[in-house]
Amino acid sequence: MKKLINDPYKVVDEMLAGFVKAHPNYVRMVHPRGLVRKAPPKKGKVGLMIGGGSGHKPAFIGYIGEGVADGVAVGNVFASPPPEPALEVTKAIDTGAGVLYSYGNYQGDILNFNMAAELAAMEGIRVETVLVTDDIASAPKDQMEKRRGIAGDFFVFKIAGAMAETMASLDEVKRVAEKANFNTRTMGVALSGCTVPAAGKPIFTLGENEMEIGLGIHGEPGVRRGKLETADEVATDITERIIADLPFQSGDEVAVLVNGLGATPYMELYIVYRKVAEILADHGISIYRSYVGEYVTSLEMAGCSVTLMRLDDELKRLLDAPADTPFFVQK
Amino acid sequence: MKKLINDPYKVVDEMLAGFVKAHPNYVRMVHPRGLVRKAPPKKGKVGLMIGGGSGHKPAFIGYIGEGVADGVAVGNVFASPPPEPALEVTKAIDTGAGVLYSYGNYQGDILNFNMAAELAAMEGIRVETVLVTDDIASAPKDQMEKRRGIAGDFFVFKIAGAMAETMASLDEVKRVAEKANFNTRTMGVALSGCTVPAAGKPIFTLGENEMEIGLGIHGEPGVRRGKLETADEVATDITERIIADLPFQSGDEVAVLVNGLGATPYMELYIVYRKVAEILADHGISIYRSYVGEYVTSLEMAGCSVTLMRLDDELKRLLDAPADTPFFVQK
Amino acid sequence: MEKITRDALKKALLDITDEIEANQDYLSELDAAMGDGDHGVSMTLGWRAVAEKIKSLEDPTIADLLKTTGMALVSSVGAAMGPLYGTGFIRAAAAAGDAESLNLSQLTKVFEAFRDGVMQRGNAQVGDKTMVDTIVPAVDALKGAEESGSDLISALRAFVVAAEEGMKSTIPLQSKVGRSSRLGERTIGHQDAGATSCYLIFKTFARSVAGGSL
Amino acid sequence: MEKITRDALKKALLDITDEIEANQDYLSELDAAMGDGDHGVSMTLGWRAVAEKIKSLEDPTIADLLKTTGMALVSSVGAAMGPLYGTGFIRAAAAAGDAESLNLSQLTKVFEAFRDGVMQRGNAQVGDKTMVDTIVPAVDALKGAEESGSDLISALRAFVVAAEEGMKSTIPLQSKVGRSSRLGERTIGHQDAGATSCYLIFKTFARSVAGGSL
Ligand SMILES: Nc1ncnc2c1ncn2[C@@H]1O[C@H](COP(=O)(O)OP(=O)(O)O)[C@@H](O)[C@H]1O
Ligand SMILES: Nc1ncnc2c1ncn2[C@@H]1O[C@H](COP(=O)(O)OP(=O)(O)O)[C@@H](O)[C@H]1O
Ligand SMILES: [Mg+2]
Ligand SMILES: [Mg+2]
Ligand SMILES: [Mg+2]
Ligand SMILES: [Mg+2]
Repeated sequence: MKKLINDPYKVVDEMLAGFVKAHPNYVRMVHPRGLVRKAPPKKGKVGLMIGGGSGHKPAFIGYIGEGVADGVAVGNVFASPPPEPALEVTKAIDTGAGVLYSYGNYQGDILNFNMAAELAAMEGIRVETVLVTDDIASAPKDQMEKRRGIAGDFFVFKIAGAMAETMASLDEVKRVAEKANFNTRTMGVALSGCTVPAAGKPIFTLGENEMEIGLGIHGEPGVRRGKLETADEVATDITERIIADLPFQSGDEVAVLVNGLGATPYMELYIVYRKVAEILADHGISIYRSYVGEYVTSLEMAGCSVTLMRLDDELKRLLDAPADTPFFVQK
Repeated sequence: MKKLINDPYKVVDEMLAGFVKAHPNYVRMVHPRGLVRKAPPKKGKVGLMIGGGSGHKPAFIGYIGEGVADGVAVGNVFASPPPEPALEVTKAIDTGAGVLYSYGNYQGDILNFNMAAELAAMEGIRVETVLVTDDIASAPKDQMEKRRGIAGDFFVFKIAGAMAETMASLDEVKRVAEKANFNTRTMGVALSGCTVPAAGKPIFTLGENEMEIGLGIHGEPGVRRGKLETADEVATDITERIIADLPFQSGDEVAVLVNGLGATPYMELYIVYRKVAEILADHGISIYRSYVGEYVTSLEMAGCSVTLMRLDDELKRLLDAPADTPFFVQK
Repeated sequence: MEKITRDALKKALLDITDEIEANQDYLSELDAAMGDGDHGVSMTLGWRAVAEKIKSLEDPTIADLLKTTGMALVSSVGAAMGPLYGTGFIRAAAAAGDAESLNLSQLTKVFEAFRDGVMQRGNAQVGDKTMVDTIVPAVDALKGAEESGSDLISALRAFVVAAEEGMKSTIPLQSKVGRSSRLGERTIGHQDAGATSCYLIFKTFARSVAGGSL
Repeated sequence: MEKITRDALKKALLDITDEIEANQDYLSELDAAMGDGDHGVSMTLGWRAVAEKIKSLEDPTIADLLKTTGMALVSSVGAAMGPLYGTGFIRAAAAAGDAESLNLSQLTKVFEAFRDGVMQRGNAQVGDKTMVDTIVPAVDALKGAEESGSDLISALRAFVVAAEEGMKSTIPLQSKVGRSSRLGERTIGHQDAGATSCYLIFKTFARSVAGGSL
């Protein structure tokens, strides 16, 4: 394991210390594992708390700021945070309008965030939850509630954060987050594994000519292993599956996210994007807005995912809304 | 070699096709290897052309837009572009006020961009050049003109671009770019090599406990190979060398850039940043603004560099100026 | 030996910490085969917190020890393990009440409460390929031994044997809950990480309280 | 054989393309040892462009062939190689003037112009560990052969021998210019990539124009 770290058990704390020092205008700490926006919340604004394990940078702390999240509860690498930081963040960002929790659909996160929500309720704070379930590879469509949240996190958080900024009610913020999630579908491939620092060994290793298909963002293996394909083959395979899943149809307008998992050069992401755009054009689906880069990563894993979100006028408006966070600024 | 590509000889063209499709509001093509801002240049504004080989995303095409570059000439992977695309970009971004070329100090780039500048002069366009020479590992201080340009590119381009936006003259834009370059120092380490797609083999490979120290951004080996150190040791070593080089002094204000080379997780970059900030504090040097992330990469190389730019009031103002490019947005 | 004293419990909890730490890599490797490879890390972090908290307690009761363990796990681990094991120990503490020590019947109640806590929190059933596959047969064995009037040592012996069988029973199963459930058939043939950590906890507890006699 | 015809030159340029392509990996490996590992890629791309352009010329003169080669290299390769080799060939074209074929004396002038073009463009001297270390002794040998009245074939033979020696002379040198110069002493012991590609070009040129007789 080659990493620029000190004590593998301290990576998260040292990262947070660096992060808070690097972005003092964006964030402040309310718990050793809980960050919120620097500016105190506007009275009456719904708070958006996101979070989960570490190792997904820029998710989740990179998205704290105007137009996206109000606070983040931070776990160990690939491990949900405990209830306590989530509770402290909830208290810090609630202004009386309630707090929306949004995070990927993982057992550990659900168990811990639900405990936090119960504790928050005991303090009189209303909490609602929207789980992100965009990964079409992780369960069949008739079991959507079992699907994992992966890169689609970004779209759901962006939409929910933009809605909260309009001073909409908690029910309204929850409604658009659910709408965004319902319309968002992702699938990914990995070309290499990654290593949890304290574990010290790669979670899986792949042969020179292999790839994992349908993987999550915790370095876990995918749903199947296949032979390494060209960028066009990979893009075609996953984009066609995504289109068929919702299904997206001719005339639909979509947002596209080609997300790098950590070690894949942007050059490759654009080569994939090029093919995705071609396929969408063939289907008569038009691209409203595109994002290419690293939005939700899995440490130093190589690979990428493709995400489509079907848009209506409301989602377009919310997607276009400005944002100003350490890792995502949109004018 | 595991890459998400199709034909290794077509990676740059396919990447550009994807890039232009993904960011239609930012860029347009004026040559198969030349991109300029979408919006036509303001009459009388100095044009800023940057460029060099591919494989450094977000550099260089990711920086086309308001507040940074007007155009980019794009080479093959790690190879300077030929004169022709540079000439076409120059013609497209000149409004009569002249064009500043700024790029890293590499033989190939100099040869090709100088040919383009001569051709531009024959068409009556005034071109000035500022080479970026921030890599302190690449030559001793008394041979500064031999130093390579690496992550410091970002600061120099940002400053020059912001100045051009104020409608300053070519001489003035050149002056601040030179000032930025003079005050910018960088050093990096690599934990793994990278592979030029058409070459198909890593440029170098490292043992489990080795790192390359003082490396460039073309996957070339560093100035020496050493044993893998902790993040704190690496940060201390390179930051102290950088401080001693200018030298930066107590009371100085600096901008900090901790730049990932491609495969290093952001988590590690923040762990390094944390130590850099500590060392600067020990020296009485204060941090005015920080950037942590991938700004100038070397394909899928693992490792990072630290850059400091000493600031005065003019540089602070220019650094703070807004920017809106596909990869770098600042409000 | 007929009762488990506070001191014995305290020692057992510290022994568990050592056992988990010694098996950290093994647990992470099991998790890597079908999860995210961090189970050993999560467990180590959690039990280090347990040991630290427990050492700082002054004259703790049985319930104090169990509750402190549960709280330490809930508040330091996160992941799936924090709430699952944490809830188990917190419920176990409640079941212990103000007992000064635990005889076989009390111990059985404590473990039943532990089991119910884990199962209510996680909603997993026997056969889902989780720690529940270790817990349920082990607690059943304890209960069976108690009902058939066996002594504490024999009961603990049956408990450990059943826990081990339960752990191994996860190998041929396909995961139904948690992170690994998304891997479907790829999970068949791998022993579950949580079932294994739970076996290590149960085994170490039994051996520690039984002294040399197990 | 006393003269090099247009057809022989055209064939030689196409043979060089094949030779470069065949040695692509070797050239990239040499470059990887102290540069960025792309020299084989740049040269292959450049010479593929040369071959394509040259094949499309109708009835080209010697100068057309050389100039087309130079322009193709300048406009397709980029890197250091495009301007260096490109300028060399463009100057060579100018020196060829309207010659219908090249005798030894004309060939020498053409190669001197090539050498001067490369050296003026790149400012490297013998001993800097570049292609110049191949070019200068090779052209000197050609000139020497011409002055001593040898025939074209013997002159080409001396030319190739000197080019090979020049190429090998780069091994013990420390790089002074270009990308590799930043590696300082680490460059000692490695044969320079550009010196090698230049040797391959010269050797293939000589063998091709000489037919079986070299
Ligand atoms: N619902 C559940 N009930 C009981 N145990 C569970 C449940 N879900 C997961 N587990 C256990 O959790 C273990 C994984 O724990 P760990 O790796 O620490 O958490 P994470 O999955 O968050 O990385 C699995 O091996 C399984 O035994
Ligand atoms: N100034 C120069 N004059 C002549 N040849 C040079 C000069 N600088 C570099 N070279 C040659 O260029 C070669 C490297 O070429 P290449 O790898 O294609 O370009 P780059 O360095 O841009 O990657 C070196 O091996 C050397 O022979
Ligand atoms: Mg985990
Ligand atoms: Mg190169
Ligand atoms: Mg796990
Ligand atoms: Mg090279």
